[in-house]
Amino acid sequence: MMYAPILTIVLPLLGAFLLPVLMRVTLGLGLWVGPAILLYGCWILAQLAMGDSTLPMSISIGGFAPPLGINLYIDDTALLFAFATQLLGLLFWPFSLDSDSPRRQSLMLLLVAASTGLALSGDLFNLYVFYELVAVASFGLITASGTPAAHAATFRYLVLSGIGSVFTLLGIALLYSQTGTLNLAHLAELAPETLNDKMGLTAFLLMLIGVGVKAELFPVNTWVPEVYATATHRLSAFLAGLVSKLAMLVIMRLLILVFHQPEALQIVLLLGILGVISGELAAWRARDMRRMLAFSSIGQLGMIFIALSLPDDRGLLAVLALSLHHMVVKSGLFMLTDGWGGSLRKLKGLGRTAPLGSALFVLFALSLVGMPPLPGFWAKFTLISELASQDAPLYLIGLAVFLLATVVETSYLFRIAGWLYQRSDEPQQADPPPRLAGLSLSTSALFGLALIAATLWIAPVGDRLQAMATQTRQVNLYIETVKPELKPMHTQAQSRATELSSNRLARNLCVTCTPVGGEQ
Amino acid sequence: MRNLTGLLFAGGLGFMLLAIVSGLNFGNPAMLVGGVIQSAAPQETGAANIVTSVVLGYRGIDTLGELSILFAAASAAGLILGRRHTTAGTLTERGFVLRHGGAMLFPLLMTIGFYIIFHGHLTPGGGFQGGVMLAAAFFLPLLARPGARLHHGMLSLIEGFAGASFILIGLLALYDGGEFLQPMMLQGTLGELRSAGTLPLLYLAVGLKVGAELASLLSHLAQTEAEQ
Amino acid sequence: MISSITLELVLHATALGLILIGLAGLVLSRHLFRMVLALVIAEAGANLMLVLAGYRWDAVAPIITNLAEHPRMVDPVPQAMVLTAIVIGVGVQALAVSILIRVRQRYASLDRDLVAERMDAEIAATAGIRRDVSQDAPLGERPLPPLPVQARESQGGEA
Amino acid sequence: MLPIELLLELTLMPLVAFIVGMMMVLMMRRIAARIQRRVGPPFFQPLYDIVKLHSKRTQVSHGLIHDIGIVMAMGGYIAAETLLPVPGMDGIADKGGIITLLYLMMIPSLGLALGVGQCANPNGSIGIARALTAMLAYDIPLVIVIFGVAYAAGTTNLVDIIAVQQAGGFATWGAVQNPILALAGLIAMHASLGKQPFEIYIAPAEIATGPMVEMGGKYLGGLFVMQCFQLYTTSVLYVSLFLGGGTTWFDFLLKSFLVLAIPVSIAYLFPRYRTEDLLRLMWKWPVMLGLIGLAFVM
Amino acid sequence: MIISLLDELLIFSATTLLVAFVLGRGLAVGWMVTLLYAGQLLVLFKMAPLGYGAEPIASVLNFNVMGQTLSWQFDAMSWFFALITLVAAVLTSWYASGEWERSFRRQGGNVWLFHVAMALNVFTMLILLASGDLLSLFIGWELVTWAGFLLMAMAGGVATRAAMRYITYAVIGGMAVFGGIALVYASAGSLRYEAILTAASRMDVGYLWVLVLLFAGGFGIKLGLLPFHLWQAPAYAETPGPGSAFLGAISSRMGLFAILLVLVKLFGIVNIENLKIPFTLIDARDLLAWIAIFTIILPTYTAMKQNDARYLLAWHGIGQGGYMLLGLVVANALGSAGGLLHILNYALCQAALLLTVFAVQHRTGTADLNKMGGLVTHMPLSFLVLLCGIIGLAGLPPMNGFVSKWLVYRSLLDQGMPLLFVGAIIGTLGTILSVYKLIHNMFLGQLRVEHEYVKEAPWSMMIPMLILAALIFLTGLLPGIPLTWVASVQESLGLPSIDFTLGGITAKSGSLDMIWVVGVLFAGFGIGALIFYSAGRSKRVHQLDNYAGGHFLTADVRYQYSDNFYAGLMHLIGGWYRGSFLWLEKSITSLVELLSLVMKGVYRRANPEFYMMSAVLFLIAWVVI
Repeated sequence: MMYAPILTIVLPLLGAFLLPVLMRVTLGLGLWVGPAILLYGCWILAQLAMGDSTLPMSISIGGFAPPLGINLYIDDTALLFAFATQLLGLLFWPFSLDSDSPRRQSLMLLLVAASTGLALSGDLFNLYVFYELVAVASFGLITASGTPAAHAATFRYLVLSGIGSVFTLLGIALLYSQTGTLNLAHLAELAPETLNDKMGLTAFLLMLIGVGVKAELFPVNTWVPEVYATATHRLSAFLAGLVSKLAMLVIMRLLILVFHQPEALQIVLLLGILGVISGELAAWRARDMRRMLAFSSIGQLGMIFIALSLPDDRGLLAVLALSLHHMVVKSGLFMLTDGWGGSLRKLKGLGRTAPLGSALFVLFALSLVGMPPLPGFWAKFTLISELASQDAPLYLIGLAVFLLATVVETSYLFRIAGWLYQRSDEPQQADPPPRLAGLSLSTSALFGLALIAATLWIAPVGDRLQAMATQTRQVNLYIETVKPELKPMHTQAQSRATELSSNRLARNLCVTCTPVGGEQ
Repeated sequence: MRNLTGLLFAGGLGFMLLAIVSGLNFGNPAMLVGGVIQSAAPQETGAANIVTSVVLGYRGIDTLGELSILFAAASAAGLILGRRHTTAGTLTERGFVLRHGGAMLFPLLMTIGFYIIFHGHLTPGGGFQGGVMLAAAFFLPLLARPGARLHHGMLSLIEGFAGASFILIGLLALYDGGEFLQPMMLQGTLGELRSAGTLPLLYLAVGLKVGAELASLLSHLAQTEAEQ
Repeated sequence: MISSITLELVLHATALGLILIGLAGLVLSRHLFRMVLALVIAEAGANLMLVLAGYRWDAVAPIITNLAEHPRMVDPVPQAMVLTAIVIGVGVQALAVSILIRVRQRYASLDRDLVAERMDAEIAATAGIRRDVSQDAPLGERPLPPLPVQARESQGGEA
Repeated sequence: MLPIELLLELTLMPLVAFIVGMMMVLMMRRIAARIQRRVGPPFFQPLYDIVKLHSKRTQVSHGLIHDIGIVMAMGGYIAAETLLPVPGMDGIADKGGIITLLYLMMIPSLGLALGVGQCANPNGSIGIARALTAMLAYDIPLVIVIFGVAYAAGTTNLVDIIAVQQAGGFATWGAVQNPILALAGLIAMHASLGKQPFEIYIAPAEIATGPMVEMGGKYLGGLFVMQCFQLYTTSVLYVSLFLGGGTTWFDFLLKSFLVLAIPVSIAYLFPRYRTEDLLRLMWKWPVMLGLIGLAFVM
Repeated sequence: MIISLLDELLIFSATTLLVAFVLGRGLAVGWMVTLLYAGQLLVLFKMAPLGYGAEPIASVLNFNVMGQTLSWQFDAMSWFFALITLVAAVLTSWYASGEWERSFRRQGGNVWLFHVAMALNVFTMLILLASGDLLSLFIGWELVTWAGFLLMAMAGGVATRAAMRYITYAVIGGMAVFGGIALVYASAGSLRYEAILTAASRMDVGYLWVLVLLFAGGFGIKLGLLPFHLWQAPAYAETPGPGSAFLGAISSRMGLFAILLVLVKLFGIVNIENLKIPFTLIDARDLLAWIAIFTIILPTYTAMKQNDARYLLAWHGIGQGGYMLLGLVVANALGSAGGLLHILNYALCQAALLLTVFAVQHRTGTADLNKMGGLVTHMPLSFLVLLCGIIGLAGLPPMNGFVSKWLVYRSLLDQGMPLLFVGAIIGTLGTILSVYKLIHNMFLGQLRVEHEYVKEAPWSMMIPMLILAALIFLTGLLPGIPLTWVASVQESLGLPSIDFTLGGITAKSGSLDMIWVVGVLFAGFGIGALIFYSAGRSKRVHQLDNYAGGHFLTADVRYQYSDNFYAGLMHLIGGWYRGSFLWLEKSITSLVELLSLVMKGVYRRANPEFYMMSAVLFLIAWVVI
């Protein structure tokens, strides 16, 4: 029971609720509650991954067997993302201490809890709830700790995601009235006969647009540059690195389990291509570090969506590889913007004053443009080798766009690298060169190390991801793991029902309730 | 021009959605899950109000998430608006009737609120509705006499512990060897007040939390408005 | 003609109509607070849609009043979901309003375009760059930079 | 063949070339004199000139490269002669082939360029710039012509080329087989001789302001020797490309002198061109002719 | 596991890199690194049987990543290229070791970075040459690209800009290759060479067209083929001295290696010949040949206009690449041999020339052709090296360049390609003109006052230069030695291999024997010298004592014809220099800029809600209708 995965969601919530009170009582203790909880979460998940527990597993909350109740579905992918959530939450923990810190920390805990739920939950509406929780918590954090312009930016973001949730709700309503269930496994069972029509496709579209807001999907990602430019670097790193991937994960589950129409894939591919074009080109023109990174992450997410539209395992492998790679690299780069956030011009000649930071930047940039043997190369290679083997013309267009986008990417990233290592004898600007905060730099260095480690052990990592992809792709495995069947009683309720059947009411209730769901 | 296109697009979207929606078979839904829950809920949770058993039993974690959202919104608002306690003496004093009316309404609202909360598992209503009533009860005096303010420490204490107790009840089940948020304790007689095991307690927590959150939200807004 | 307007059509049309009013309001209105209101309307529409998903002809609310008979009840699940969705909406709206207060205090206006302008200007100012509007000249920072004088003439020569 | 014979040939061929070349210079002067209503020099005049120039008292050198340039100018042609078969003597024609010959004929101009460059006289440098430009001008049609002939004969070996032409007597001469190429070749040869109207860099008028400006005494003598070889090489090359070489010394020499007589007699009727005019002319007419001829060959 | 010679070589090279990285700040690092390069060269000589047609040597290390197998091996072609690479590396780093290194440090250059970059380049090139399948080929390719970027960009300033331009082009090329590899993988199902060999014959024409264009274009960018040549000259010219010589000698030939490997070995020249361009007589191979010709002519005549010695030579580098490609696409025994041989010969010449230029720059402090002259009296040995270099570059006997070009011409003759032949000759003549401008403006003519006391280059730089000059002459005198390697490369590529003797080539349609040619040439020089020196001895006068149209010269009078050389030629063809490619490049850049401006505008819209609604509208419309 100590390893119950539900704790990774619930304990942060508990901590969040109690933190303000606790910190009013003892500040010193309160400061460490959050990190401790997250650390415990990491430990639980690590136990789950290492331990002998058989994955994938399904945990029904409240003891109500799915589809009646809500269940957590934990396979390798979900576990990976949940673990990444807890870990990054720990790395990007808002340590700064002031009168607002209790609230900020509890918001951060809420964000982590909700993100974990997003990774683990196996129920559509539950996913929606966690999604909203992520949204609200991130609004709070952005406005609370960003630059003054963050208020307006957050408001625009909020309105956008508000419409998004309206669309999502609409989609859920359509889905429910069509199938009468919300459990993903159950949906997966019913989908082929009930959702294989325009209705299902529309529902998917509505949910895609709705969830796409956080996943930086093309037409609904206008909030990205403003928000990442105004939020704190840690938060931007968390949002760009992790939250976008989790939203993408939701879309991935929907695509794999519920919606098998080819049109759905086509739409995702189209939006992905548009995202790549717009993001990379806009980044080429950006003049400050943050917005450049924001635009480039739009482009990267677009690549991930292109990969998402590939209909088989290697495509899924590409999705996972690209997501992980982008998670590491973008987080590292955003940590660098702490101090280097401003105009790119200010970076001239920093190669001498900040050697480590510059080296990290170059390393991340190289991996981002996919220089072998860095992990980025393998991710990109998997993607394009898969794209090339599709025969629909749109995929080949995607391939071409992908390659050209990489050229643009190189040109704007290495423009900066060139400035970093510019000779000092060239005209230097008057104001003192920006400095990197030690903590952020070390965090970024941590990501750099992770990248190098992945380079060295690329083969095992690749195999693990491959296994993950194949496991996640199996719809039947999902269904069999969850085993959604419409049986009224679960075991404990059974026992309770026997002891309760002494009284009259319950008995004739049992009589009446034998024809289950008779009306359809 | 933009307005025109906007209207046109909205209209087009509307017609297309209508075309899609009209494909639904209205009035007799599939009710796969719903049907089973209808017939099974009384035994499994022991609540006469099946919606309640869904909200707190089958979909308890949804409710938890929703409470967290309220909490997040409240503390975010607190962060944004800050807590500057400037007594807005500049405002005009409200009239006699308003002040005492507000004062007299307070116990009434409290009673109704708690009634709704406690009967949530039997009759329509429950934690949310009752919680809103409580919030109104606390918020009314603020409108009545702008100088007054809520005790934020108190509020946060309530909201913290209410939410915590919700989770702790769930965790108890977990320790008990069951699953998180599993209904526990004897369910008593269906349709009586003392029934449905832990659900009323959960609803109480929900009610208190909702009340506290809404109250603090409203008071934050009110105070900031007062500062304008 | 009249007969073709059934209850379901009316209800669905209402729900979608609410959503669309909200959308149109979001797109058309220039005032930020109106946008919040439009959002509220749209959410109401979505919630109505959700409730309709569980509606059954001549069925009662899902509350067991008399255990003797077993009446047709509407689907309880959507109602629970709507309950949740409403509260979520309330939270989001409250947050939106409280953000708006700060926005108003900062930019002394709630006009959408104006706020967008000023926000962009502020971001540019914090980044220490001048905003680029579409009229300004192309940047010097090209990927293929102009070459220095002694090299330039060596570039010219392609027949 | 025995190495001793080969050695003998290798020594004889340049010698013959030198003597014939001097006679060609003489002929050139005589023709000029006839056209200009003069008597013309005596028979041994070229020899006298060479001896005179080499035995001058004041020999002004501008350094080693100055000398080496002249040596290269002569040596290049001397080497070229051994690749140019004459009746009875093939030398090492089969080991070089016509392409090698073409390149060896470029070496003297490079040597001259080096020597002149060393003189640090801008007039000289300007003249050399012109000379090299002129080379660029006439080598292109020349190359086309040579390609055509070699392709027609299917070999780059001059011996075989001559053999092919002699196979069927007059009818198989290059000039008869593909006259257009022959015509183009004639113009190109004329230009390569640097005689009027293509007298770009060694016009008497430019002694003071051309490559020759710093050349006196044995330097000029060396160049004189080079000129003898140049006349010989060019005409004999043309003969062996188009007029079937020579079966006997008599018709060989006859052909050579006749071929040479054409440009020389034309030369003294014309004014001279400017460099770009030469380029324009050379790149227009002979190239066009050559390409047409080539079209026939292919 | 028993490690093979190839592994020894790679480990050795990695060690060199490590040593340069760790001890790079020490004083004698240059010598150390040079010795290590020499060691690698020895290991390479232990592999010499490869050059004489032995079986390929495989490396023990091979990975298996994401279903792809990576393997490395060395065959005759790899060995040939590796030989050139290492010879260039040894000599250039020797050159860089003593005096040059000190002065470079004095001028604020980063010696450590230089040596590391050089070692990295050598290492990555060996990796590339050792590639055993397309994936490892691409990995090596990218590594070489970025290593070159490091070496080019390290000088800062102009060099960084040039390197930025290089990397932009190179990544375009890399991406083309990447796409090509993906397509190959899609059709062949594997990236092993054998699989591709079998798949290439089955591919339909359109697919093969795309592949050929992608690969030729992608690799050709590194080679500097038109129209992707703009980056090369500035990038190479601005690299620090020995690095520039090294890059100029071998770097861009890696593109040729890859083209040979993929187009000739894997796809097969026959398949490429079958790719006809509709409504014309020419096929893909002719297309390549014509591209090669224009790559020969245009850059060569651009070089003629340069006034900076480094740029002049760098532009020639592009043109000479054209000869190699030309010979290789002609692809008969003589032609491919000429192309391969020219790689070696040209590498030697270019290294010698650039090293000389940088030696002069080291002494005089300038490489501007208008600011030099008359240095031959002070730097005779450098002059000698430069002379050998330019004779080789122009392809005149007796230097090695003549042999390879002779082979190319002969192949064109045999194949009956007159226009290509003429084009090649035009290129050669242009080369002669421009190299004469080089040697004249540097070493001949009037000595400037400020160079009155210039000394000969230091021995640490002189010796490598002299070695190179000697190699240029020897490979010209005895072309048979390199031709053996070339022949085995040809058979490893599956091309008809050449029939040669020690002194040259024997072919029924005219043969070449350099020993004789060189012999008679020097004999001729001897006779000429005899005639010349038989006359009375000349008196050496001061160079200012010459016929100056009457007025007396002093040293301060600038009396040297250097600027606007070949004025007459330029009157005619000057109008043809239009910088069209520069214009093309600029217009593409500004197009991208425009697009990116538009995209940025998209993200700065005031009401994003509108996007959302219209997106939903259109997508649903797409679904419903």
